[in-house]
Parts: sequence; structure tokens; C-alpha cells
Amino acid sequence: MFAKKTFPGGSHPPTNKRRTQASMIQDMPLPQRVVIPLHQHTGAPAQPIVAVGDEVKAGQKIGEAQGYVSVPVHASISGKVTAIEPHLHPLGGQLPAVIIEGDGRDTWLEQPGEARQTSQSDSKAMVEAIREAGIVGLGGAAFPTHVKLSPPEGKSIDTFILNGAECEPYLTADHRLMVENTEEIVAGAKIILNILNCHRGIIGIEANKPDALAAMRERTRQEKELEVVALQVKYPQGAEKQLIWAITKREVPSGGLPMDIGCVVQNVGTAKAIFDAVVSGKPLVERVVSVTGPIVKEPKNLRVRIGTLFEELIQQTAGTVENPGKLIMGGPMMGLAQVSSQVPVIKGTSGVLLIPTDQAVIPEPQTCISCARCVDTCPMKLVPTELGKLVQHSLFKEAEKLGVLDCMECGTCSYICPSKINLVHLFKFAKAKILSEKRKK
Amino acid sequence: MHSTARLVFALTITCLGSALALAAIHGLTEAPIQEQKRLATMRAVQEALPPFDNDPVADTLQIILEEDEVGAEKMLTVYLGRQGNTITGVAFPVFGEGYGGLIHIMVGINLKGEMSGIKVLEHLETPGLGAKIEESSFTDQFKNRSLENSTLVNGNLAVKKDGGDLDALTGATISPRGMAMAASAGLKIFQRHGTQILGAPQEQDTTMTIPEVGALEEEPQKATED
Amino acid sequence: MSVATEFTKGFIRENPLFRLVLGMCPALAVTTMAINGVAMGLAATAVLVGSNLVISILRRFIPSQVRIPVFIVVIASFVTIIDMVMAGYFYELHKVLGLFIPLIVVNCIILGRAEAFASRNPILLSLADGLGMGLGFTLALVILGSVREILGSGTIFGVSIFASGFEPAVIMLLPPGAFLALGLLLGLMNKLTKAEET
Amino acid sequence: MQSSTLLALIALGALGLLFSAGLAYASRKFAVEEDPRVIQILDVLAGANCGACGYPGCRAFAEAVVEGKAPISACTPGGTESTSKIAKIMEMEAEEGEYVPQVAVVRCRGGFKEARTLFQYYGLQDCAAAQLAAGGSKACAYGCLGLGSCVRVCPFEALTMGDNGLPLVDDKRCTGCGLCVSACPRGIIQLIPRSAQVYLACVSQERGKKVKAVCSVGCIGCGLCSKPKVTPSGAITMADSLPVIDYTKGAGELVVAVHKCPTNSFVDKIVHRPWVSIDTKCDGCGICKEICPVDAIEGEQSHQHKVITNKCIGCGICVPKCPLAAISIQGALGYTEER
Amino acid sequence: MAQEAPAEEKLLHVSVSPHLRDTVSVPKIMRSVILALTPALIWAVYIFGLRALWLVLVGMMSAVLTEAICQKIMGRPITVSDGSAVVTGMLLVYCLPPGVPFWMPMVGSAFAIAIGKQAFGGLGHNPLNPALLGRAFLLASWPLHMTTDWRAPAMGTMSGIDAVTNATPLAVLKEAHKVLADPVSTTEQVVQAREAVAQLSSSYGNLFFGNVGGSLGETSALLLLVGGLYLMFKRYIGWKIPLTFLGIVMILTSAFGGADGLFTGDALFHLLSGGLILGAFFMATDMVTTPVTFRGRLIFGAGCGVITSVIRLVGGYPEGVCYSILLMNAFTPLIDRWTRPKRLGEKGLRQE
Amino acid sequence: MGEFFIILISAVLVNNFVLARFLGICPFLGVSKKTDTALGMGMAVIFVMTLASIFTNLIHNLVLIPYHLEFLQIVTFILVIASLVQLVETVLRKLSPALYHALGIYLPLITTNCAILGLALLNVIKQYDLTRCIVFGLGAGLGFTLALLIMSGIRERLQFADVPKPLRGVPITLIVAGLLSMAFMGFSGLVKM
Ligand SMILES: Cc1cc2nc3c(=O)[nH]c(=O)nc-3n(C[C@H](O)[C@H](O)[C@H](O)COP(=O)(O)O)c2cc1C
Ligand SMILES: Cc1cc2nc3c(=O)[nH]c(=O)nc-3n(C[C@H](O)[C@H](O)[C@H](O)COP(=O)(O)O)c2cc1C
Ligand SMILES: Cc1cc2nc3c(=O)[nH]c(=O)nc-3n(C[C@H](O)[C@H](O)[C@H](O)COP(=O)(O)O)c2cc1C
Ligand SMILES: Cc1cc2nc3c(=O)[nH]c(=O)nc-3n(C[C@H](O)[C@H](O)[C@H](O)CO)c2cc1C
Ligand code: SF4
Ligand code: SF4
Ligand code: SF4
Ligand code: SF4
Ligand code: FES
Repeated sequence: MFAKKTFPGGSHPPTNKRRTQASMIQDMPLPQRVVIPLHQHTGAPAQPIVAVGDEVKAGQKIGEAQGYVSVPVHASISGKVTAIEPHLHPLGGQLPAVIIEGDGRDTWLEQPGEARQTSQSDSKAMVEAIREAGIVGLGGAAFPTHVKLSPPEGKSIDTFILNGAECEPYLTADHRLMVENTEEIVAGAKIILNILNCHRGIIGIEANKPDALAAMRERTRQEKELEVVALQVKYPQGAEKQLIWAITKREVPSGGLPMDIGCVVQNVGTAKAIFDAVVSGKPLVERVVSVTGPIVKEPKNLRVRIGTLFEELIQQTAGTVENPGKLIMGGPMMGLAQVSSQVPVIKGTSGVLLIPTDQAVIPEPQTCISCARCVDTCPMKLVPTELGKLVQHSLFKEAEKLGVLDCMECGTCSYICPSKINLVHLFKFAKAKILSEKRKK
Repeated sequence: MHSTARLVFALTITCLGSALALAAIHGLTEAPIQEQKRLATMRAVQEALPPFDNDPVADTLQIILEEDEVGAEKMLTVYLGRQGNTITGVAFPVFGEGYGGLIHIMVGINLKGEMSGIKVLEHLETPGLGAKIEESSFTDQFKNRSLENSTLVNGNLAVKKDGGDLDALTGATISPRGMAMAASAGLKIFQRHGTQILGAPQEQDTTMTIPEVGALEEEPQKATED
Repeated sequence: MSVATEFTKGFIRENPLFRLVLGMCPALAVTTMAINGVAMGLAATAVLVGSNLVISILRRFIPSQVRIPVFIVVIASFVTIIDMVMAGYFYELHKVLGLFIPLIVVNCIILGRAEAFASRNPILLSLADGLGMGLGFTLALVILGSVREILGSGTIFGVSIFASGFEPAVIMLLPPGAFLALGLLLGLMNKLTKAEET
Repeated sequence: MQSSTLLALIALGALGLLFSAGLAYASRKFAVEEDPRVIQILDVLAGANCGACGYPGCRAFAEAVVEGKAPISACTPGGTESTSKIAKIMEMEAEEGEYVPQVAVVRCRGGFKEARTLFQYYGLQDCAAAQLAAGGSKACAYGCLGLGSCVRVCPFEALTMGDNGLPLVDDKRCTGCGLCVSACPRGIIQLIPRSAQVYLACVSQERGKKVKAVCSVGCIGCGLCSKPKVTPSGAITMADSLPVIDYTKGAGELVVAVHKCPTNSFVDKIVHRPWVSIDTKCDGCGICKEICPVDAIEGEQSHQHKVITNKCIGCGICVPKCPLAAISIQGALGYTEER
Repeated sequence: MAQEAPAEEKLLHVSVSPHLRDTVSVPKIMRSVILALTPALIWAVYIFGLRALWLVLVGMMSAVLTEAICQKIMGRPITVSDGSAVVTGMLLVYCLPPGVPFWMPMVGSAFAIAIGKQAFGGLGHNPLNPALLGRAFLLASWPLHMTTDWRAPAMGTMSGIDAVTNATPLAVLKEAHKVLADPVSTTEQVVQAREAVAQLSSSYGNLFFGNVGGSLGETSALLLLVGGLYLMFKRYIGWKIPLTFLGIVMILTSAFGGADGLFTGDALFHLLSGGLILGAFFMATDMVTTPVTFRGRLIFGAGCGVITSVIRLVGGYPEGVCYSILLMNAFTPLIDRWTRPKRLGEKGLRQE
Repeated sequence: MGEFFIILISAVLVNNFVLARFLGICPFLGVSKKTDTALGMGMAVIFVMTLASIFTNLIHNLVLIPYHLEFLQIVTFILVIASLVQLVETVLRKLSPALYHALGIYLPLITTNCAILGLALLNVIKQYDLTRCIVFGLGAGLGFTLALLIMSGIRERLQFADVPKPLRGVPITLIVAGLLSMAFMGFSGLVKM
């Protein structure tokens, strides 16, 4: 019907989605205890506004945003605050979190639906509602959504892209959401179009999700402003810049933002959260998480309250057939390996992936043989082999000149390298070094 | 200004000193250098010419070649070999195209138009391969050859591979080809200018200088032995 | 700073070719045979000694701005002298070394020693320095020449040393062989001296 | 012949005159100002313009040296002479203030055995890079990661990685250049005066319980070492539950802290401490027994006291306190050099 | 401490993303290359006798042994099992005349590995193609053997002993062209030369299937092509270098390769002879020594094509593939530097 | 025209000054660490070579030959070259700092580069006239630049290579030069000089 759109480069890791793509999202039973980190988004962490011993209701704000690029945090269950202390955080290390012991009643501050609805003609109010609901991008980076939806004066957005690519192997949360919550997603997208005063919305979905494509097409048939586009199955199809290129053939300038070229990209989950916030007044306290992996007995997509520990999610899937070698938050390409299963689900948790020990071992890197596979596949058109060598020899300035800061850490190069060189690690290292140098200045 | 003057002075004085020294040494070495050059030519000529008793290096003739003649300088110096007062043969430098560059040889031709000998002067052939053209085992086959008594291809001497009768070197045909071309050029030049050369005036000074340097003393003997 | 140390330092410690890596062109170009190395080395030594001597004598009278031109003229004069003498008395060698005799002028060792040493030190020391450096250079050339001659022709100083079965590697006589032989020799030197240090 | 000499003289002389005059004129006319040091350095270089230094010509090299971009030893034709002279020229303004020779110490003793690990780390073998993977595999957020970033940057090969995953400093080789200090992402390496004998090998600012949970040799901040009884001159003060040593104060008594520390967090760089002995002048007053921080003196009142040599740590606190001057120091300091 | 040991086992693995790695590895690529080269070897044994097999084995063993010894001396891990040395040895022998003495592949492989590869630090660090360096070294060292030890194809004799010296098709062609170009050639010579050329041209079949004299492994264009396409299918080599290389050679030889003026040259003949296919598919594609960028590889292939054609048509050697690849290898770092792709978003950056 | 082309090709490829004739090896080793420097040096060499070719040719034909002073050849040539280079450098330094930084800083290095003097002497040996001198000088400079550029590219890459310790620095550079020289043998026979 449509030529499948895509971008240059990229790779084809096995998708491994079959085990979960067809089963319905299940609601995770109410957790006994939740650990809600105050730092769940890009930007300044929230400050706690409750004290130990306070009774809280589900949906109640427990942390206030600090500054513009920041969002509040809400209690995801009702119960009692038992501690506010550092706790293991999925992003690494110990970070302050509010710990709530549940009362099992799940009483809400305002029952969803009956809460105040935001007028859909007042975009300021809608953005404010989105911010108050603590919504951040659910596609991975957890960037506060209200910031993205408030382009500064003079920048107009002509294309809004709804990201339903879900190119990460194993993960199917967005897929199921698109099939099961088509209505809310489309409504959310329309709210976004409204806010941005934009009249072209494109829903990009990888071609390996025919049911999602069909559902979306069906639902948007009447919508003049929305269009569904099938994307080639290729990693990282869902990456913002690649998606924009595939759909509009525009290049986000290096160091710039999508809005510099008139685009905004949001994840489908974010659209649904926006719908919930604006229409039902419900803050972001739960999300869909794919709990999966080769050793998971019954992989599932679960609708989970924020703050639930990974441990409990794993139990929900009937545990594992062997001790996991690696526990990853997110997908295998960009996810973060976890130190322990005692970490909580946060807003950016799209998946919990368990990998057996034999697959978890990262092979010893050999020397680069200049095979150029990484060069051919880098979606940012960088030259990873050269960058890697520069970084290995601590030539950070030169690496910066060749664009190491443009690397989005998609992992394609490390994946494809026959010499098993840890290119992404090198680039993360270099970026950290360069940015800290810059900050010093 | 004073320092500038000193500066100029220093360099000028050095230059003057240098000029003085060089002129002096030049005065001392000029004669030996000329003699060395003469001897070097002599050695080559000796190898090429039939027996002689004059000083061929001093006994020369300049001939001017015509446009269509290849394989030699247009202003050709011919060395004459005489016994008594009669010319026994001539020698002159010619060249052919080898593998690495031009091969320069001194070719000697007797009155019958046969080669009395050749000597490789300069070449850029590969050591151990084309460079074997210098060896007497290779050059000897040119002795007594003439345009008449050899198989010609296109009017030239040629290696067996090209239909001629010269032996090539193993693995190197190009260098011998160059030699054949050079030798042929020499023979043809002699053919054309022979009469002009042989009609050269009788040697003016019969008081030829006998080579003095020791190195040369054995060689005339060897030459006469042949 | 004794005369003896100035004399011997050029052999190994500050060998112009192996250590300071100067004067590469003649070193590479003429060393197809060991004997050429000797000739080139001695020619350079003669120039080095002569120019060191003259420059050491003149050192007080040369204003620094024209130091280099004066040195060059002095060196060039010595080179010309050597050139003429060789042409007059060692004709064959002169022919083999060819272009590279005049090029001694620009051999960095000579100017380098003139600048770095002779222009600052008394005559005797300068002489010792020049002679030592020159002989060190000669030594290096002979070693390089020997290696190339042995591998490239199967002879050393013209004497055949292998049984007839040996087929010499022509490449050693060609430009690549010169680079490779010198590179590997330098590597070997590094390795040996490193081993000594530790 | 004569005419040739004359011609040579004229020709070369004229050339010399021409060029020197031309150059003199040009150098005046087109003079450019520059750093005087460049000229000075140019003067001491070999001046062969050979390019051996990697710079296009002597002047370029001299300029690079002055700008601090080139190593001063790169002029091979000039040899060591040039180098030392350049060093002199360049040092003229570098010498300022009093220079205390320093040496690096590794302020962590939590090797594989002593400190807990959180996970098995795979990836770049570099401490700073390893921190990107969940913040480093050590359970202690302050501890040494043992991947040797410091070892690799040391230009003097003064650091080696020990078997226990902790870097070792070779005092003899360390020049106190401080490169390792900035290479360590965890700020574990510190430069201390070369003369210092003792340092605290822990940088954890956590409270005791948390430290105990992750490391058996970590400093728990108990503050014992800062007690006047241990360090009367106040050489150790507490800050953020971590002792801070002031090396300008009472060096000798620090050894007491080494022995008093319950977690063994101090390191004594001295292998052989001296010890004291008490001679017959002793009348058994007991003062020394009283003040000895490690109870190394025994004896009954009014009887000659004795030193338990293997308990004495050689801090020498007792020596000046003896009213009869009966205590004397035996032996001498033995530095750790023969490791 | 006692409890540590069991606890250790349960510790999770942590590394930076990605947590997946492709199954393609260097040894796997090298094994495929060896496999792709095998048909040509079998053919070589068929037409030149078992001697061909022994030569290849000697070359391979010498390469592997040299690699191991070098690494031992340098105190580095011995990595001969990655198979790259085997490929080097194999390819080196493939471009030697089949009649060379056994010490030649030995010395050539040793040079290729020791100087061409290990001196630079081993796999991945060498700037020039080791196998070709080995060949160039042998050619410059013992030109006699390298230019005279040809063997005529002797189908299936297996012994190959009675085979005679026979010039390669390209040498014959070059010879003939010289005669044709030379104004002083006799008519008889011209006729002979024309005949030779005609005979060569009618022998596409022989060239294609490999029934001709030539270097050991380069005779059968068909089998090499099969191997090359297999590698291409596996995506271990790209299409850019072989295609531009072959294309440019075809264009240039057809334009300037004829004796009778422009565009009378026999491009197909040039394509099928003289190791062009071997070079284009197996040597110009050696990833270590070729550019990594898209445009870079096009330039590389084109450069190889131009130099090969120039050497074949006007140079001193009958055959130019070896030198053209080496020369372009030398340019590779510069090409890479000057053809770096424009980053995604770099354009926008410039505008601002 | 054909002959000029042959002189050029010969000087650039077949008889490359550095790789086949061994002239100018010292700066070749010294200034080939970085491509940018190599390019600057190459340009300066081309410039000076062409100039030197012209001036030495003039001196030779106008002074030395007429007065039979050939024995002053070496002294006068080197004097001419040295003064010429220094003059150009001084003038450039003042008048065009930009050009000086691009080319001028390489000039001192060129004085004692045997390639320049070698070129002047070869011109005499080959008895080239003024035009041929210019072409030859240009070709020699181009050839030098080519070799220098290739070498600098490879050396920049070798910076990352794991070269065995004893071979690091000059030894490996010489080995590369040897291998390059081997590759350049492919051009032999292209033109005959
Ligand atoms: C510091 C920073 C500032 C940003 N500012 C904006 C913004 O003003 N408007 C916007 O639309 N997106 C903004 N973004 C969001 C990015 O465009 C991008 O959507 C976000 O980083 C998540 O993308 P990812 O999931 O592809 O990593 C910003 C991101 C960062 C890191
Ligand atoms: C390599 C890479 C892959 C990504 N894949 C997806 C994806 O499959 N789906 C998705 O929604 N976002 C993906 N993202 C995040 C998007 O770039 C982008 O941040 C997101 O769609 C913005 O929407 P959000 O702010 O609503 O999260 C990916 C990002 C990167 C860097
Ligand atoms: C490195 C090398 C050096 C060569 N040197 C010479 C040489 O000096 N003289 C020569 O005639 N051929 C030389 N050749 C050319 C070959 O030997 C050439 O194939 C042969 O001369 C052609 O003659 P043929 O008809 O005997 O095969 C050389 C070849 C190579 C590869
Ligand atoms: C497609 C391909 C082609 C190769 N070609 C060569 C070759 O031409 N010469 C060679 O020595 N090694 C070759 N190798 C092996 C390996 O890359 C080579 O040993 C490295 O150049 C050594 O660093 C090849 C490997 C592959 C995968
Ligand atoms: S991780 Fe960076 S360098 Fe690697 S492929 Fe992705 S964008 Fe390119
Ligand atoms: S994929 Fe790996 S081996 Fe290939 S060029 Fe990139 S870094 Fe080198
Ligand atoms: S890097 Fe410097 S301070 Fe650190 S150990 Fe080495 S020499 Fe000492
Ligand atoms: S001291 Fe610092 S740099 Fe050194 S190994 Fe430990 S953590 Fe790494
Ligand atoms: S000797 Fe030729 S440049 Fe130094």
C-alpha cells in the first residue's frame, strides 16, 4: 500500500517479540510497598513534600518539580510514607526515594474521570495539566513532556510524529498499547496537535506490527490531520532523528532539537498519558512494562504502578528457568543493566529483560580490523571505528571534532562489530569526559 | 650599521677564502681528474677496439649523425685505433633501451664491419638479472658479429626469441634486446659513415703518449693477446 | 668533557645514523656494498673534521646572523675539495658515490655538529667530536652496507661467502631494501640497548 | 691558472657580498618582534633545521617550546646539551615559591578481599569508563575500582597494579607530577609531602555502619585518632566523619594513630620503626608506663621498667617525659623502599 | 570472606549497553574467506598437479608459524587461530607462478607476516596488504623465478612434473602489442602477433574456466567469482570495490588497450586474465587496508582500476593488480580522511 | 610537450625523489607525522624547488660555464639556495603572516634538505635547459609532496597501531618507507629516462 519508509544505516538484531506481542496487557496486582524515586526524569529531581508517617492517597503529589525542566512525582498507591531515604535506583547508585507502605485499599485522591477536566481549547491550561500530571516521555529519555510541547516564540511546529516504532528487540509494550488503547492514543495525539497548533500528525509504526497498523489505520480513517505510516523493520527506527528523517527527510541539526526543523516526536505511551491527564485528570502513576527474556517462564506485558520493585514483576511472570545472568531495564540495545532486582519501576521503564548468564557475557574485544560494518550501519553517519580509536587513545578533542557528541548511543555499532569492540562504552565515556570538561569551563 | 657591515664582511671574507682555497685545490686536481677521465675512456675503448698501438682517446674524430639515425648522440665522438699508422678499428658510444632505462655501451668495430668488442658503460638494469649483460659470457657473443654474418630481424641484430641468433639471459629478454639494439645502431652507423671515418686524416702526431698509470699496464697486454 | 669522551660518543651513544637518525640520504643511497659505506663514511669524516676545525677556529669572529651561511660556505668548500680529490684519485668510487658526494654539504650531521659543537668548543675538542662522529657514521654505513651486500649479493667486501645454492635477494640492493634494512637495524639497536638498560 | 683564481675570487666574493647585504637589509627591513626566549633557545639548538624534532625547523620548535607545546628534549642533534640549556632558559620564571617534594599515595585499602563487589563488570578496563556502568562495581561508592586508570597515565612507571586490585606507588620513581591524581575518577590518589610517614588510606565519607557493610578496612570515622591522647599536637582533625592529617604538625605521633585505629585504615610507610630502651638510670617512677599509648612499657613502681620491644612502635613520646633521661631511641627509620 | 565465594556467583553481570552482540566474528569471516578460496585451490591442483597443494600448504604453514613466533617474541597473546594468517598465506601463494621452488612461499609468507603485519602490531594495524607485500617482495628479490617459473596447464595429471614453462596470457598480449605498436616490426611479426591476439581473444572460455597458464590460484575466473559472490552474499565484502575496480579496468582497457585506435581493446580479456578477479574480490577487499567510508571505497576501487590499466598498458610489468592495490592501500588513510561522511545533522549545523 | 610530461611523470612516480632516489629523507622522516604539516611542507618544497631550479640554472649558465668556474658549483648552489630560502622566509614573515604560517615556517627546513641541492645538481647532470629545469623542479616537488602525504596519512594511523616497542618511531617509519618504495616499483618502466 505504502512504500515502507526508513533511514540510511541501521541493523537487524533478532526482534524476539513473538512471545509477548499477541497477549493482552495484564494489570499487575497492587503492590504492598512502592519505592518512588524523586528523580525519574531528565532535569532537576523533585523535592519531597510529604514527611515520614504521612498518609497518602494514590495520585497524590508527593514531590514538587524544581524549575522548568522538571515534573512533580505522585504516589502510585494509597498508604503511609515509611521512609524518605536513598534507595537503589535503576539509573545506578542510591538516590532519594519516598517509600510508601500500602494500605491495600487503593483509594485515589480524585477518582479518574470525575476529576477536573481540562478545557481542550486552552492549550496553556492543557500544558499545565500535563506538567502537573508529572508526564515525561515514555519512549526512553523521560524528558518532561510539557517542555517539548511549549516551543519558544518564533518556532512553529508543522509536523507532529507519534512514535510507534518500538524497534528495541523483545519489547512489545507500545505494540500492545496501540492495539488495546487505540482510542486513547489517538485522542492524546489530537490533544498534542491542538496544543502545538499543528495540523499534520503522522503515526509511524514498524511493519512487523500489522495488527497495530490496522487498528490505527482503522481508527484514523476519519481523522484528516492524522496519517499512519508503515516503517521498515530496522533498528533504530524509533530513534527520534531517524524517525524524522524517514518520514520527513529533514535532518535535525547537530546539537539542535527536532523543533528546530518544525517537528515534535512523542511516544504512543506518552500520548495515552496525556489523554489520561487532560481528559481524566489522572497523573502518571502507572505504565505498561514488558517483562520478558529468554529465561522468563511466562513473559507478559504488565500495567504496573510506578515504584513497584522489579523483583515483584519477575514473580508475576512465574519467575525464571535459571538464575538470570543479567537484568536489564529497557531493551537489549539501549537498556541499563541492573545491579539487583530490588530497583523500582520508574516512569521511563519500558521493559524488564532477563538474560541467562551465557548470553550475558560480553565477549573480549579484539583489535579493530577496519571492516567498516560500523561505519555502514551508524544511523548518525559517524565513523565509529575512527572515533573508537581516538577515544582509546584519549584524544577527546579530536573525537569531539568528528562528532562523538552526536552519537545517540543506539548500540548498532557495538552490536555489529565482528571484533566485539565496546564502541558505545567508549563513546559514552568520551561524551562524559567532554561534557564534564565543558561544564568546568 | 656597524653590525651590518661586520656581517657582510664576515660572509664575504669567508666566500673569498673559500674561493681561494677551491681555486688552489682545483689547480692541483684538475690534471689528475682529466687523466682519470681519460683512463676511464681508455679502459672502455681498449675493451672494444681490436689491437692498437696509438692513443685512441687522443685520436678522435667528431662526426655528425643524420636525423634518422638512432641509438647515439648526434655529435658522435669516434675513437680510432691504429697499428702503425693504419686504422685497425673504431670505437664509439651507443645506447639502447633496456628494462630500467637506457643501456650505454662502447662498441668497437673493425675494418670488416665486425664488432671487435663491446663494453657496457652505464645501465640501470636489475642486479642479478638484467645486469648480467655486463658479464663477458654475455658480451663475448657480440664479437665478430656484423650485419652480414648474423640473422637480422628488421635489419637489426636480435635475440633468439625474436627470431635472431643472440642468446638472451634467463628471465630477462628486455635487457639483451636493448643491447642488440645498441649494437645494431653501432654497426649501422659504421656502415654509413665508415668511409668518412676511415678516410680520416693520417694521425698528425705519431708521438703518442703511452698510458702511465699502473692500472693500465696489464691491460694493453691483454688487449694484444686477444 | 674530555677529548676521549667527545671522540667515542659518536660510535654508539650518539651515533649519527643509529641514534640521531641524521644523514639518511647517503646512508641509504650508497650502501649497496660495504666498501661504498667505507668510502662515503670517510669522505663525510674528512669534511666533518675539516669544517669542525675551521669553524672552531673562526667561531669568535662570526656574527650570529650569518652563522649558518658562513658554515655552509665552509662546509661546501670542504665538500668540493673532497669531491675534486676523489675524482682525481679514486675515480671508480667517485663514480659510484656520484651525486651523494656533493650532497654531503646538506647532510644534517655536518651542519648540526658545526652549530651544536664546533661553534662553541675549542679546537681540540671539536676535532675529536668531528672525527668521532665521522667514524661513527662510517661504522654505521659499513654495518648497513654489509647487511645489504650479504643478503643482496651474497658477498662481503666483494668476497663471496655463501655456497652456490644461495640465491641473493635482489631487493636488498634496490631502494626498498635500503629502507627495510635500516629500519630493522634501528629496531634491533633499540631492542639491544633497551635490554642493556634494564 | 691565475685568471681562474681571480675569477673565482670575484665571482664568489660578489655572491657573498650580494647575499649577505641582501639578507642584512631584509632582516632589518622585515624584522618581526618575538619572545626573547625564542631567540635564546634558537641559540642553544643545533640549528641544523633538520626536522628531527618533528617541527618544521628550529625556529618553529623554539616557538613551540616557549609556548609549552613541545618537549624540550626533542632536538636530537643538539643532544643532552641543548636540552639542559633549554631547561635553564625555560625554568627562569618557573622557580617560584618553596618547593616541597611530593609523592603520590593511594588512599584506599579495600582490595578484592576487603571490599564487597556489587556485580560482575564487563566493559572497558578503565576506572572512569567503568563508572558509567551502574556507577562502578565496588559496593563502596568511594573505593578504588582497581582498573588502573592511574597506572596507565603515570609517565614514570611509578604505579603498578597490585594483585589485590589496588595500585601500588613506587616512591623512588614517583616524581609527584600529579597526573594520576587527576586520572582517578574517585579522587583516591593524593600527593603528600615526601617526608610524610603516615597517611589515611580511606576517603569514604559514609558513616560507620554503611562503611562496615561494604568494606572491612574502611575508616568508620570513630575519631579515635584525633583524640588528644593519640595525637596531642592536633595533627589529626575530623571532617565529615573522616580524619584529616595536617602534615605540618607532630609527624612522630601519627604512628600512634596507625596503631590505635580500630579498622587499620592508616598506612605507615616506614617498615622499620625504631624502638626505645630504658637503661639503669630508671628509678621506676612509672611516668612512661602511664603515657605510652600502646602499653609497651612494663615494670613495677620503683623498679626499673622494661620495654616490650615488639609492642613499642617507636613514637618516642616517652623519651622527653622521663625525668631521668633514661629512655633512648634505638635503631633508625627504615623506609619502604626495598619493596 | 568465607561467604564471599558463593555470593560472587550470584552477582549479576553489568555492562554498558548494548547487551546483544552479532554472531559474526573475525574468525568466522576468515573461515568464510578460506572456504571461498577453496574451489580455486582444487582447480589449481587439477591443472598444476599436487605441487600446487603443497605450495599452498607451505605458504599457509609458514604464515601461521611466523605469526606465532613473532607474537611469542613480543610477548603477546598468540592469535593464529583467528585465521587471518592462513588467509594471507593462501592468497600469497595464489599469486605465485606454480613452478616456484618451495622456499619461495616460505620466505614470502614469513616476510608478509613478520614485516607486513606483525611489525605494525598484528591484525588490523598493517597499512598495506601483507599477502601482496609478500608477492612484491618475492618479485623484487627473485625476479628470475617469479617471471620464469610458469607452468602450462596439465589437466588432471596430478604429478605436474612434466609440465613446461609457459608465459601467462597477459605477457603474451603485452608482447604482441609491443610488436604491433612498433613501426619497425616486420609484416611477418605483425601477422604472428595478430594471430596471437586473436587466439587469446577466442579463449574466453579457457580464461573463464581456467584452462590457461598463470599464477597458481588465479586461473579460473569462474571459481573465483563463485567464491567472491559467496562472500558478497554473506556481506563480508561489499560490492563497491570489486565493481568499480573491474568496471574501470574494462573501460580503460577497451578504450586504450587496442592496437588499432580507441575502443578496440579487448576488455573482456583483461577482465578475465591476470588475477584481476582474484585481486578485486579477495585482495582489494581486505578490510584492514581499504577505506571505511562509502565514497572512499568507490575511490579506492576506481584508483585500483586506473593504476592496473596504466601498468598493464604502458608500464614495465605485464600485470598491475598487485601494485595497484598496494599503491591504493598507501592512499587509504588519506582517502578515509578526505571522504568522511557528513554526519546526520551536520548540514543544519553549517547553515547556522 | 610529450617530453615535459615524461620528465614530470618520471620525477613524480617512477624516480620519486624520496622513495627511489633517496633525496630529502631527513625532512621526510621528520615532518611526516601529521597530514596538515606534511601538506604545508610539501607546498613549500614545491615552491622552493621550482625557484631553486631556476636560479641555479641561471647561475650555472650565466656565471659558472662562461668563466669555467664549474668547480665552484657546490658552493655557489648552496649559497644561492640558502640565501634564497632565507630571503623568502624573511619577506614572507613580514608581508604575509598568513602565508608565512602556511608555508614560511617550513622554509628553514628546506635549506638543508638535500633534495634541493640534489635537484640543482641533477639539472646540471641531465643538461636540462631552463624550461626543463622548471618542469623537473616542479615534478620533484610534487613527488616529494606525494610521498610525504602518503607517509603522513599512514603515520597518523600508526599512532593507533600497536607497534612493538623497539620498532616505534623511526624504525617503523623506515619500514613503511621501504614498503612504499616497493609499491612504487609498480611504476617502473612507465617511462624511460
Ligand atoms: C537539555 C535538553 C533540552 C531539551 N529541550 C527541548 C525543548 O525545548 N523542546 C523539545 O521539543 N524537546 C527538548 N528536548 C528533548 C529532545 O528533543 C528529545 O526529545 C529528548 O532528549 C528525548 O529523546 P530520545 O528519547 O530520543 O533520547 C530537550 C532535551 C534535552 C536533553
Ligand atoms: C536508539 C533509539 C531508539 C529509540 N527507539 C524508540 C522506539 O522504538 N520507540 C519510541 O517511542 N521511542 C524510541 N526512542 C526514543 C525517541 O528518540 C524519542 O525520544 C521518543 O520517541 C520521544 O517521545 P517521548 O518524549 O514521548 O518519549 C529511541 C531513541 C533512541 C536513541
Ligand atoms: C623486479 C624485476 C626486475 C626485472 N629486471 C629485468 C631486467 O633487468 N632486465 C630484463 O630484461 N627484464 C627484467 N625484468 C623483466 C622480466 O624478467 C620480464 O618478464 C622478462 O624480461 C621478459 O622476458 P621473457 O620474454 O624472457 O619473459 C624484471 C622483472 C622484475 C619483476
Ligand atoms: C575479504 C577479506 C580479504 C582479505 N584479503 C587479504 C589479502 O588480500 N591479503 C592478506 O594478507 N590478508 C587478507 N585477508 C586477511 C586479513 O584481513 C589480513 O591478514 C590482514 O590484512 C592482516 O592485518 C583478507 C580477509 C578478508 C576477510
Ligand atoms: S552508538 Fe553512536 S556511533 Fe554507534 S551506531 Fe549508534 S549513533 Fe552511531
Ligand atoms: S565494526 Fe568493529 S572491527 Fe569493524 S570497523 Fe567498526 S570497530 Fe572496527
Ligand atoms: S602519575 Fe605522577 S604523581 Fe602519580 S605516581 Fe606517577 S609520578 Fe607519581
Ligand atoms: S586509584 Fe583511582 S584510578 Fe587508580 S585504580 Fe583506583 S579507582 Fe582507578
Ligand atoms: S641527508 Fe638527505 S635530507 Fe638529510
